[in-house]
Amino acid sequence: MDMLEKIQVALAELFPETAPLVSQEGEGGQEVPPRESGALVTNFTKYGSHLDVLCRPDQVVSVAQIMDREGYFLEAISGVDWLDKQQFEVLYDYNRLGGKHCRVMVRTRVPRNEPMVPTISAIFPAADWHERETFDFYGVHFQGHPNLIRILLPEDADFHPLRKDYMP
Amino acid sequence: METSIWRALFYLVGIMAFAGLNAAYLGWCERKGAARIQRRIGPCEAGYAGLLQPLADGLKLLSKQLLVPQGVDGIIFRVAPVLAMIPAITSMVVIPFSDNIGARAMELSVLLLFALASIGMIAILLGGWASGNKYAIISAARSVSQNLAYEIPMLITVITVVMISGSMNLRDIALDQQGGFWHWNIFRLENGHFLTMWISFIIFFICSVAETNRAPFDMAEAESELVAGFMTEYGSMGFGLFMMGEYLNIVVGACLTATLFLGGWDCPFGLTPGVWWFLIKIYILIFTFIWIRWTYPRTQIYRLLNLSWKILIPFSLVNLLITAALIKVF
Amino acid sequence: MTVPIHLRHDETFVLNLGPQHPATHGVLRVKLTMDGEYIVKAEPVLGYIHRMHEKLAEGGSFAQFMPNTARMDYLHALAFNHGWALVVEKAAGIEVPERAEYIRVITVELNRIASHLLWWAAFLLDLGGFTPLLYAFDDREKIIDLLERVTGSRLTYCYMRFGGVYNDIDEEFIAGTRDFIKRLRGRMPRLYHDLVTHNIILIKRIKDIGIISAEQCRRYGATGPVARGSGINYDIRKNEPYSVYPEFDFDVPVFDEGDSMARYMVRMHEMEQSMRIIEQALDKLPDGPVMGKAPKVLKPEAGYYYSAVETARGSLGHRLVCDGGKNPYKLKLRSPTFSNLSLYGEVAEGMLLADALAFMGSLDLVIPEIDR
Amino acid sequence: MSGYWSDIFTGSKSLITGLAITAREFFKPVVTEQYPWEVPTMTPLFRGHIELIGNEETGEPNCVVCGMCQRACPSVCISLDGKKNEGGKGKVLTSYVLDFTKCSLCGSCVESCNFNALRFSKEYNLASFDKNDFIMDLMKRLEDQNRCKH
Repeated sequence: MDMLEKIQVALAELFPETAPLVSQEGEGGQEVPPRESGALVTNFTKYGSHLDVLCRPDQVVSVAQIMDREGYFLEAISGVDWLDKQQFEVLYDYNRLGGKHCRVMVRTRVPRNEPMVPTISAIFPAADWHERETFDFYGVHFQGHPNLIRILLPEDADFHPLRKDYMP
Repeated sequence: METSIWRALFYLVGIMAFAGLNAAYLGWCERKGAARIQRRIGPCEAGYAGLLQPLADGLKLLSKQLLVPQGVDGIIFRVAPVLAMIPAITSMVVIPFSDNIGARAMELSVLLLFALASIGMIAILLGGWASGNKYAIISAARSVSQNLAYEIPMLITVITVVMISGSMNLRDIALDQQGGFWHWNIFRLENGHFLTMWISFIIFFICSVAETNRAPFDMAEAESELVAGFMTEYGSMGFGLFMMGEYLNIVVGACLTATLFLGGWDCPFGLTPGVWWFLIKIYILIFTFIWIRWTYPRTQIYRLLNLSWKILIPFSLVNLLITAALIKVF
Repeated sequence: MTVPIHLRHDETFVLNLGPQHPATHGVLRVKLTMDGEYIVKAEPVLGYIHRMHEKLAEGGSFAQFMPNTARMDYLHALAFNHGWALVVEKAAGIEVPERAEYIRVITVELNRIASHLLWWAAFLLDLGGFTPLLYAFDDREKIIDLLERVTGSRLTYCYMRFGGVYNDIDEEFIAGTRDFIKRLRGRMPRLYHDLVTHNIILIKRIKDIGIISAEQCRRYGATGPVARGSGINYDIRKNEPYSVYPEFDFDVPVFDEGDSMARYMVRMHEMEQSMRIIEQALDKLPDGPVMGKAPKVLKPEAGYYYSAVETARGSLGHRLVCDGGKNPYKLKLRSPTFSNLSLYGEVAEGMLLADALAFMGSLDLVIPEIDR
Repeated sequence: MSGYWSDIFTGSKSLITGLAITAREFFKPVVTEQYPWEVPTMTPLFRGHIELIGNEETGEPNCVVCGMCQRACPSVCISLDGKKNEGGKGKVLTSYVLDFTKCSLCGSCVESCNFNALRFSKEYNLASFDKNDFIMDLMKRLEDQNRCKH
């Protein structure tokens, strides 16, 4: 699994404080202890991704740059509404296009009342539409996005349907 | 040739009937032919084998309102379909169906046919322009460039034929080819014309497919690109007239091909020449039109112009030169 | 009656391609800024058939979402079934009996051939060839009859279950599938390749049209035949094998040109590879149950799950977030054509209208899957 | 220049091949089914809308009004009602209404039924001008079927 090590080394420059990377193996797949940021190796056969990176919103662009440098592509961006923690989580799924596969999930959490994440559409044009979709469904603002308008919902919709407190 | 009012009336009614029947029933033939090629049955409910289908379609089109959308140029919009139909019917006047059937045998009948064909093109241009629809305008522009590009090789091949026959009168050209298929322009043994004339025939046939806006050259009404091209805004009989005009153009194209290259009403073996041979020839050609349409995908506009400018025009010019040389040498 | 004529060289106009247009095969709208017949800017506008499947998933149990999966990509519905079954089985730790895995592969691959046949038909229709459509439908009808036999429906299948499949296949299905493969192999060279692939009009029409570079594929996240037509050897069935795909011997067709012809050839070859997979699966088909033990009410542990399958159009990902409840907490569908279409604007720039439509056809768009 | 000539020759050849293929297809028999005149038979697993299964002897519905189908349905199209069985135990069905306008034919209801009370019908001619035709009273349907049997 050299692909995994390579990306871990590349990401280490962003997360120096969590230098010894913890492995989740043997923990029985339980929810990991709360952490601020850092990369975590996950069991691929169980969770479907090799690396789980939790970062601060301002690190999203740096992570994307590293991913771009390492030749990854962006599969999808999705949002999760953690209503009990009053947080939105934005998930970025990266993967290798061809060759040995290595799936990296990058997560970042933003407060629910002020959801602001910098855009990565300048690095991955694929993010353009996915960010628009996340904005559409959750109302997460991607700062610096060139064209942050609704994509799937009608232009005049005034709601964000995937928020947990949205009732049609 | 003696002219009388009865003769004029006879031909007027005859040509109208021939044109009308063809316009209606070629639609049926097209649908049946396409269905057979695609291993379907095609129209089968209206009358025996769907033979009343054209009647039903015609009634439906007639009973619909002629809708003139807002913002169109009303007069031109209404005139264009008529303009598409008239030249096609008028062209029939000079076509010699047989030795003694033919309304008018003019000296310059070939020229007249080409002049009328240009009016048909103008109808498309006007229809597209007057519609005020973007798709229609794109289609009209395409149609004009296509027709211009294909009239050149077509005319050059016709000049080749005219040189051989020494006349621009269709009747004279047909008379010149009587007496068996070795006299026809396409296989003409005399002076060794068969060496080049079959190429001219193919060029002419391709051009007539392109001139009539038929697939694979149906750039003007490319339904997957331009919705319905210049006909997008037309409904009811306006659409019907365009369709009939299209089919009549096919008939005229087939008649012209049969007369110029296939000996007109001549029998291949020099026996019993007559109008039936002419009809057999044109319907074989028309079937080929249908057959081609349901076999190939559509070309692209610049491929089509490439084909004309890079292949058809050089070939027809070379053919012209060789024919001239052959006539001079022998 | 005067029509004003503006004599400006930079004059462009906006052409709305769709949402009702014969070439978009659904309700896609592309806002084209045109200069004559040349496209200055192409901007796809989505959402005309958006149904918010992700919210529907949150509203019901895991099993209740299964019928919805087939409504997204109605052409390769079984792959969407499969993807959803896989991610939930992964999350809930459900074992699938081997026979069920084989049946899944057989039906998914049959469905893949049907999808490619329909793409071929629709692509030729975009290019103005109507007859091939009927020939492809003739073959596709045979597949649909076979699938109807085992799944009970003809288009929007709901066949997979967590822990197996809904129904066992019978001898008649196996014999029918073998017959079908024989028949398609017999028809392929003549009705598909001689009539269409080698046709000079088609070659001139789609060769060197809509060239996508490998780098563009990566930046836009294009997968499936689009990526494989650009020289990227990426097929989830090979790269991160799921189900019983590792047990079969098949190739991943890759073409380097990146044009519409390359994508066309990838799909034509994929049909042959799918037939190979089906043949091997039928030969090796084990006996046993088709439904494993699965609890009636699923309660997967909290966590983030991801699973990908290869559909006819590319990599379909399910990002499932569970909070330990009976319903999915969050489901994100990473649909392949959503990403594949996003590069349309960049590539279509400067193309002629007819070429842009040929290029759009070669992307194999299924609009309900883009809009979800 | 060589490309020019080879395009002309291979191109013409491919065009003629195409014509030959469609000409051959022209003379082959049709493959389509003429629908209203030829009626297809449905396969045993075909999923039409659901219907109730009656008891072999009495013709009464097998349903015990457990409500599993109602709960399994993703689109809430089943509404059923029952009353206490007088003289026996359990419940008897009094009404079973399927709102077919919402149904997606997934079959969750049939699968969830543990009492062999539901099955798919083989009906596929389901077109109507009236939306109310698709609010189906399955009890009435079962009674009609019973009447036909006798």
